[in-house]
Amino acid sequence: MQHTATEGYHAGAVHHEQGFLKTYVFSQDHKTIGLQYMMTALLFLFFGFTLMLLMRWQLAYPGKAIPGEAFALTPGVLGLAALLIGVVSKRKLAALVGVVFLGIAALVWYLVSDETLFPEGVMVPELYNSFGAMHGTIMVFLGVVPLAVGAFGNYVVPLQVGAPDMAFPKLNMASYWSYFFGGVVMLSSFFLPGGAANSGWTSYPPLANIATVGQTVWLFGMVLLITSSLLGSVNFIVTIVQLRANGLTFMRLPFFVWAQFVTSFLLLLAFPPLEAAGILQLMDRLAGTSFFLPSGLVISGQQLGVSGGGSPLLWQHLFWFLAHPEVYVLILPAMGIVAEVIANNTRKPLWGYKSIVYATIFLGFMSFIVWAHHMFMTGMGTVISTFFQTTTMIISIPSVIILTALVISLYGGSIRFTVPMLFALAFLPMFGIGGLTGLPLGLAPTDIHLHDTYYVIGHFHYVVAPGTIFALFAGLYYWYPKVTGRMMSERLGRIHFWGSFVCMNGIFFPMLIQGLAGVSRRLYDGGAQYSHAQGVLQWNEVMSISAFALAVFQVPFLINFFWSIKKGKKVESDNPWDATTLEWQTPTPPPHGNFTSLPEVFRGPYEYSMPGSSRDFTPQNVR
Amino acid sequence: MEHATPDAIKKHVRTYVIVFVSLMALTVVTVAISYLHLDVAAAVIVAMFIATIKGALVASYFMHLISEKRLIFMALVLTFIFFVALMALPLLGQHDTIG
Amino acid sequence: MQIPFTVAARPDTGLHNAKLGVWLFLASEVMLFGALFSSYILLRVAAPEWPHGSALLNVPLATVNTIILISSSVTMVMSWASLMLKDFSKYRRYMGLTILCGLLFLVVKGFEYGAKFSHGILPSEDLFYATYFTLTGLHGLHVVGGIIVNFYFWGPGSRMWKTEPQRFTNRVEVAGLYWHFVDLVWIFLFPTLYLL
Amino acid sequence: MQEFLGLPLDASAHGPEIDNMIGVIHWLMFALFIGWGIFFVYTLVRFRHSRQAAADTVGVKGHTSSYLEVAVALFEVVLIVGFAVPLWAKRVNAFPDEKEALIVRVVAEQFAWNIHYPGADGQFGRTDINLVTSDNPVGLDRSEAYGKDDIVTINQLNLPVGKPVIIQLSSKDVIHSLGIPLLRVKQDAIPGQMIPVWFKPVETTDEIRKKLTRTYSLQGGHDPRLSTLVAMEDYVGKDSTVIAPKGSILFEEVLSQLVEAGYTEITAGPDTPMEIACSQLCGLGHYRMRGYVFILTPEKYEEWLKEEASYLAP
Ligand code: HEA
Ligand code: HEA
Ligand code: CUA
Ligand SMILES: [Cu+2]
Repeated sequence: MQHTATEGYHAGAVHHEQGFLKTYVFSQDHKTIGLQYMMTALLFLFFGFTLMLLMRWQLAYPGKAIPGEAFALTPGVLGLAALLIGVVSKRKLAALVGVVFLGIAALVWYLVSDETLFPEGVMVPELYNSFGAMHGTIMVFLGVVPLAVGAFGNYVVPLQVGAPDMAFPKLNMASYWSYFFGGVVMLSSFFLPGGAANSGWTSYPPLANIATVGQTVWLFGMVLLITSSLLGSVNFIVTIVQLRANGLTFMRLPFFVWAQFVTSFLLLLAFPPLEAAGILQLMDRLAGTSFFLPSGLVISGQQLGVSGGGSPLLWQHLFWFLAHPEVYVLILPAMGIVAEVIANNTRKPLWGYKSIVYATIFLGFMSFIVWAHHMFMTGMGTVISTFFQTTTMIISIPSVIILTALVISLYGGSIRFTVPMLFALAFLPMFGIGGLTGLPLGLAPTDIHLHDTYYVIGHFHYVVAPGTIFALFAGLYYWYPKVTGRMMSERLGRIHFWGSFVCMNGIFFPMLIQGLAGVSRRLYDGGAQYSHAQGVLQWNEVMSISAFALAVFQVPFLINFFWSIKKGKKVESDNPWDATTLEWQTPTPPPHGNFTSLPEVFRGPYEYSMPGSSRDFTPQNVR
Repeated sequence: MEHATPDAIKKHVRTYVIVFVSLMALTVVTVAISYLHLDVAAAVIVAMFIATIKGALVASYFMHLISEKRLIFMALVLTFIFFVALMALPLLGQHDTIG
Repeated sequence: MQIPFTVAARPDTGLHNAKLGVWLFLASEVMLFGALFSSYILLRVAAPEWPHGSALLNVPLATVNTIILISSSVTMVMSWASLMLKDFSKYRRYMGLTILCGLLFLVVKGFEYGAKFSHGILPSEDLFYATYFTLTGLHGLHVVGGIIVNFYFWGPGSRMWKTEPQRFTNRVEVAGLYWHFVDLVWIFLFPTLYLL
Repeated sequence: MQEFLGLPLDASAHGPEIDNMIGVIHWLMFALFIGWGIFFVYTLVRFRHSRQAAADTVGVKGHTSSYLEVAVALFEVVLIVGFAVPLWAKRVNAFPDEKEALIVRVVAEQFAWNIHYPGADGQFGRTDINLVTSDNPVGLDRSEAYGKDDIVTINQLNLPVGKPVIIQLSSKDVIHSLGIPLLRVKQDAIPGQMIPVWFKPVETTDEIRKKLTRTYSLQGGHDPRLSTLVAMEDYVGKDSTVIAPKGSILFEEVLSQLVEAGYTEITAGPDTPMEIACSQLCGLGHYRMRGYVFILTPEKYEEWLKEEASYLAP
């Protein structure tokens, strides 16, 4: 590139001391916003997990009173500890998290001790459904996406492209607060009469149309979350296209940036149809229209007095038009993180960088035209089902290419088994299981047996939990020293990793077994009544115990996370992992404006162990 | 707009006026045709054809799409493809059902 | 450090940030209205019968509204052209006209809605009215949003003209892109709802 | 070939094809996973830092991986062309002749399956939602000739073995899904639509129950599964009273009596081996929206029909 990208910069605008509100709350600095996203998303992940733990009790021991004290006390004690530590040693973050944990404990206690929700300590089916819907919603829209895109994307992308900030800092702030309020709205629905939304995260009408008021609030919450994502995605695309440092061509972008780039397009173009669907469902619920209600409905013996004529399947089309691309939104940033960590810890370039990039673009494109593989059982004829089966099989190819390239990248490396690397490595086979189990689901005849069974639950949890969540953990451990200037403890990290690895498989592998046996998902009693489920029922307890153990293994992580902020081993340089990408070529932590001098890029993202180089890594900005 | 000499802008303004007049004319035409009560298929085709022309005029001249950068074009083409998929596939699905 | 390319175009893309940003935003808007159009078509195709819009809705009023909105598009683009010609007072006049047209559009729309409501016709009446109210309502909200933005650039926001004229012109161009898009949506809504 | 997957027993004519396909795909999945897995583990061991101090940046050369990817793609083509499309076409196009088949309507509602048989005349009576009451869940017009002899049951789908069945599926309220794992059947029941599904049962319930009969230990606490099972023979107490006659459900008290009587194990089979499991979230009772399918011999089926007909007011 001949022209200079620097002409737009105005050198050294003065950095003012700003007040607390401006610095921590209404900050427009992408790094602060990234951290806000991170903390909020982690807390939501924790909350979504807590909901699932309550459900897992019911699944393993249907009809047995829940030890509510234990469920409320655990986050309570953790929260109190964090609060005390925070107050005593003046750590604002720990204190804040302590307060939120106490809040979660209070909410759990509020729910568990409510006689109408837990008569004699056993949750009622409505509550189970509501927890299930909220677990899905929270995990996807309030946990993983904000963490993967909002947090890592925000913090890392501008650094990796050598930009002083995101292209639109104010929009960035608006995006975070829109997300935050979306989350608050969602949470508030737990206190409504009838509780939170209870029609699944998919909110299929007519069920969702006739559901309690929590569903309306869910829709409003979704509109806020969608707004947040749209603002964010515009910002990311513009940042990546416009603010790349001089010399940083598209084919020199770190793969993580590519992943975020494609992800942003998915969010940008797939979310609006869900927003449209949300508006229509809101109209149905509030204005009495019948977009999704056919004529002649009789609900509990009463004719529903609406004009009718609508189509329940319309919602499904619009929902999955978003929700399928959304699952790639869950996975692409994770793949991006894994690629960064693998290149760094094998000390060699990624194998087949270009094919990975092209595969990702292709994957993004295809993800818009596979959605109806979630709807094979709605009565599809041969033409339409053939179309969607074919596109579904096609879309698995780029995934195979990406995974293959990542696995082959290991070959010939000098592999350092650091904690981030462990998580990144585990991602590969775990995503492999999750992805491969997508194949029988993607073919309509086999989906007959597997649709809406625990096989589906197993399939996607393998991709999102030991897949994406692990990748996110890898990212946390990997970029932690950049943010704090200190390393996280290796020992605690290893406990966290191995414990989580075993437990994750303990939770999700049996789901595949149950699913093959034909056990339906979303069953309040885990299938206890069904005769075909009897042979695999014993797994319920195994899965639940694994889930509880998984929770226990997050404690070393929590300790590690907070302890290391002030007590972790100090990094010796700005680039503790000897990495090549630009985010490591800034001061630690990066100041407002990121770079002390404008970076210029001369080489590709992963020039590790280059022959003729004295060190085993050559940063991108080295001439 | 890069070649934004005053003269070029004045030329633009003339174009705007022409486009404006055409839009008005097309509006009148489309309303007039609707009073002919053509059968549904023909009416849809005519109305959408005129609307597309009008839309193209607005996008090309008022929104300067005609001289816009390639990047924006590509983004819009992508959007258009997905838009068509979103239109066509559910319809096909509704048409191609069991039984 | 300041964000690059807020004013000048980046050489290799030829765009400044806001321009790319607003086009991307419009792309998402295309998908939003596209989804609603798609829903409309799906529902209409499946319906055993569907009323002819002109039989139920006030076509002359809507035609007037179409003309108003198209005119506002012209005044909008003229206001930008005036800025390009460095004629600020002309800009104010054209922008003011644009806002007025927008308001007029809403007033007419209000009469249209009022006539329906006074006959007790609400969105829940049937699918036709449901789509009519939802689509025009959402479009109306977009008009409201556009008016607010335009009003800002007409009034308080126009101070920027004195300090950073190029940046201000860019902003007006970007606001214009949005406004034309709102017009464009109406160009499709009008025949779909009223004439077919 | 697919036994290890633990699929439920299969009692329909088309089932084995689906099972086969599930088997084939899983073998492919295993092959891929194990292939990659071996390579993966090998690289981790071989190229660990302590063994390989400096990276060899060239890494893998050649096109093996591309061939592999092409092979996967080809396999997927085979899956689609060879299995998926023809099988699906058979499911949704190749409906049996309506004259040969038994046609039954199933109307789902929160949380029950209403089964509507056309009766002796083979014609369904008119239904109307205005007639829906708690006694008339499908809103059948009994006053009309076709409707007079129609039979309506709740949650009980009786079918003759060996005859193709077409189910016309619909729903009164929300979306449900008619899932019958043992018949490899699943179809969403969508309000406002009537969607046909077809299959041919090839085994009777009695045969299936026999196949699923196992011996269960009565020691060390009762297996909770036993509450869904029936005794497969008469169990007689010390005083020669029958504690658990053949076919009776093994309730908690019965089990205790058996243990008292000195039994240490019992052979039992599922009471209702073939069930309809609602497979789409439909509200708070979704988990208990269970129906029973009984596959009878043709004679028994006719008998049952006659019996049901005799309950109808003349
Ligand atoms: C991140 C999320 C994610 C990802 C990446 C995927 C990936 C895929 N998914 Fe999944 N899916 C979900 C999340 C995801 N899915 C969710 C959330 C649902 C359920 C929603 C609901 O109903 O609630 C779902 C449901 C779902 C269904 C609907 C099932 C049903 O309801 O009946 C289908 C059907 O086609 C499907 C298919 C696929 C396919 C073919 C892929 C493919 O892209 C996968 C391709 C990948 C591979 C083929 C792996 C290749 C890798 C190797 C071979 C390497 C092995 C490596 C080592 C051993 C080191 N998915
Ligand atoms: C991204 C998505 C995501 C993720 C990550 C998870 C994670 C988990 N899920 Fe979830 N799940 C869904 C999305 C997800 N799920 C969806 C969409 C559904 C369908 C809902 C529906 O039916 O509508 C579902 C349904 C679902 C079911 C089926 C319920 C049913 O059908 O009735 C089950 C059952 O066990 C389950 C279990 C779990 C478990 C045990 C985890 C565990 O892996 C959780 C692990 C969590 C962590 C490891 C969190 C770690 C975080 C911290 C420790 C916080 C630290 C905090 C600070 C530092 C401040 N899930
Ligand atoms: Cu009916 Cu679930
Ligand atoms: Cu999908």
